[in-house]
Amino acid sequence: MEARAAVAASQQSGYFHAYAVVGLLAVIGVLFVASAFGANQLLRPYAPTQEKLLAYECGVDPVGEGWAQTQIRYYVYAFLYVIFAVDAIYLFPWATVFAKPGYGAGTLIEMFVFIGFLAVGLLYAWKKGVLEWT
Amino acid sequence: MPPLPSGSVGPTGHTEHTGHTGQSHQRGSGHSGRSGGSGGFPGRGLAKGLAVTLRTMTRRSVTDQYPDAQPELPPRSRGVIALLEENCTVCMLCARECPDWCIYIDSHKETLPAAEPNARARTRNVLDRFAIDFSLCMYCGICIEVCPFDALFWSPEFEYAETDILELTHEREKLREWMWTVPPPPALDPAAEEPKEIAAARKAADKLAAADAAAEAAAAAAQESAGTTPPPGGEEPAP
Amino acid sequence: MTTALEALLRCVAVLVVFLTFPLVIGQTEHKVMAHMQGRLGPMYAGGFHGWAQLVADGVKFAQKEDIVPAGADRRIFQLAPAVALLPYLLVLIAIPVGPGGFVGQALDAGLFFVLAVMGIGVLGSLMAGWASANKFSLLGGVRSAAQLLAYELPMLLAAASVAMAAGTVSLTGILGAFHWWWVPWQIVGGFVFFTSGLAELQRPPFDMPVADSEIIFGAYTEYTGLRFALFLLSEYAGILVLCALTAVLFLGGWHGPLSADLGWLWTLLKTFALAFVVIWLRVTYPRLREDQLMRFAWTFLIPLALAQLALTGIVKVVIS
Amino acid sequence: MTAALAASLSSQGHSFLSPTGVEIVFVLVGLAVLGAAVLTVSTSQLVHAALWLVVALGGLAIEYLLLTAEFIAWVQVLIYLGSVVVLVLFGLMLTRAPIGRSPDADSGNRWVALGLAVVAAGTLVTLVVDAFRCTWMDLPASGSTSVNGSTQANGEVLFRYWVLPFEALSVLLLAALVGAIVLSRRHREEG
Repeated sequence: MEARAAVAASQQSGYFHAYAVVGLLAVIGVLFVASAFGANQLLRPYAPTQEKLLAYECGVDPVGEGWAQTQIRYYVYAFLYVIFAVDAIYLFPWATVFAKPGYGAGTLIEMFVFIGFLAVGLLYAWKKGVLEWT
Repeated sequence: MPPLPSGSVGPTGHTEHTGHTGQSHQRGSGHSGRSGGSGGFPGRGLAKGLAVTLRTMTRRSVTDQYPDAQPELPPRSRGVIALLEENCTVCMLCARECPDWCIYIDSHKETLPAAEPNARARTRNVLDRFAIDFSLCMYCGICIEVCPFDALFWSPEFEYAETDILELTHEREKLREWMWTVPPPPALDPAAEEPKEIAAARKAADKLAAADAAAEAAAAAAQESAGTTPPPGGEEPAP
Repeated sequence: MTTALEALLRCVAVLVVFLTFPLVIGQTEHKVMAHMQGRLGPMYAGGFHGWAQLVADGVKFAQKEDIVPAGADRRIFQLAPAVALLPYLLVLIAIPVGPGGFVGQALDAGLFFVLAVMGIGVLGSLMAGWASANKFSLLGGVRSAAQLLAYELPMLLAAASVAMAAGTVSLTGILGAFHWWWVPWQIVGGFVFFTSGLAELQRPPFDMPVADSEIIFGAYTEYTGLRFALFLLSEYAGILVLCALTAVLFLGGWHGPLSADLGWLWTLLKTFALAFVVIWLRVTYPRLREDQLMRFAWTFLIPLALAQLALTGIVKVVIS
Repeated sequence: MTAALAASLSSQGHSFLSPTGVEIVFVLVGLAVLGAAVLTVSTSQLVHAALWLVVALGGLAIEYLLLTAEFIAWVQVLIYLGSVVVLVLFGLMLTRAPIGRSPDADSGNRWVALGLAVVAAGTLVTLVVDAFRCTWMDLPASGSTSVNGSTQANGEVLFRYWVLPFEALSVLLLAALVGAIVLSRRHREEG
């Protein structure tokens, strides 16, 4: 309990203090990376040759341009993910309140209905063969 | 396909896939892999894989600490090829059989004056250059196998790395030097049959000895002249 | 002023942890992987069992020429390693180590913060893959994006399950509400979380994006020197973050037998035990194929995570 | 700095005349977001545009944070940075986004677009300013850990007062899911 009190005391300024520290860490991180690159610039040799600057393709000179056709089915997965992620986000505010007094089983069922709809969507996708690769 | 062996492998012998398990034949009827199988639980193969790596970790590693400790090489290790120049007749068999064409031989013919007045003058091949390019050699050992005169040998020496690839072409002096590192041929098994060469040599030596003995005996008998009986020739081998 | 100074100290401490612990994990990987394969691993650098191997590597990396391919998009190519690395540094600050404020900075939305920021890292791979002007890099970048998309969801769901159990999204709050029986209760969620975390980090057996036998080194093919080293560092920092998070969320973090003062030790122990598992899995399993990877996420992990959610919800309502 | 910031927070009054640290940061980040947004639409390199969008969206997340909308801020990062941007980059890669300028990226009617954008922005700003003209929302008092925009506060409001829209949302998401699948399947049959 003492510890808890100490935490509360140290976090007196609460919210903004917390994120200010996170911001400070971000600044420190950026500084670290920048200074690492700077030091690296002083240490490293610089002797570019034309061959060195070629794209590496297992020792063979690159053919064509640096662009490869990729599977369009990745795109479907991306759609699926965005939709489900939006869904999953709602779980978090729900998770913090559903077991509190005044919510209880009703809220649980609400969420089950919500998830049920999306599970139907997933089943549909499965059935339609979207989740199959070929 | 699951990453681990599965399918129609029979129940017996399945444990062999896990390599040096050392465990006795537990009933390995379940095929590994995510599908599980009869008798196994799903993911049994995955668990087995984990067990193998974990068990290997607790064992002593087999690494030879090479530069610090010399490796114990098995007999007949293929390190480098040595040349016993004296035995070479420049028959070129080795150079011709080499799949990599990495043996270079130069020679010239020399005419020896006839030893006897009636005989023909003989020609002899003299070796000028014998070199093996170890940057090409693939250590197949065919040259050693085909040499009819035992001029090439395996030596277990392997530390002849160079900074220049040209240095890997060993000339005949160097190849001759490797001869000193060739180990003696391994001893035969106690009950083994005598090698043909030794049998033949012994036979020849015995014959010679017998002939000498016979000649001596004959000489002795001739000295002691006719009256006495010749010594019994029982020890003499049958011709 | 003292508050500011303390905050600065905490940040520096986080940075130090960020720069050293991944090295420890990397060296452990060298050694564990070697012994699991019957080898010894590095033995020379530093004298005793090659403990300084990664330090030596770092020195070497810092001295190497930094090559930017002629066809590359220079700025983005150079920025990518920083984008891949910094999210893990930020995440590290919110992970509680011990009770009583032994944490970089406790955040109210800690769990949420951690999940959101970790997802940014993949932008680094994507930027690297696109900016390298190399077919293999681009393939690797696209693969890592696809992998993020597939595995972020089960990770979110599994994390939500813990949030449900604790009734809060603060990481310290979750640990405060922890009971030992959460471990068996949330074990499925823990499995899902850890596995999808592995996939997001592109660790074997989920290392399709860097499959060296197929696409050279994926998005990092063209990188040399320090920038390459930063990508590697981000991978090992990712292992650290993932293992620490899994330990906090599913294994009770600082909770353990013996006195509460040793809480930080428990967190570290659990984290490194999980890091060992990460290495162990790498040594044991071969790489999954891309379609297996997708199928595994969508038809196995997500249903499993949903089942865990249902279980958590029902149990929670029943006991409350 | 943080101490000063915190101190100024606790003695905060409702006035624009004595700007607090938070407000200053808010304005600065806002300018950065604006700059990134302008670059997003004005650059002629497709992937650069997407990356500037990342900066703009990330800046927005910081703005949310400064408004103590913690939950929304991290949703912004998770959904927009984590997935929509990946989606955008995906799209660009699949449509052959080259390195360097793509001259055909300009649609030709940029003035019309600019006009539309100004009108839309004007409408929004007017609306917001008019709606909340004199409404002051207390940012969290010092010492309290619960924030207006925290996850829990969101949950309470959502599941107490807005359950029906929430359920309707699931139907909407399902519709989007089915739509995406149908579209993608037709696409594949054609290709």
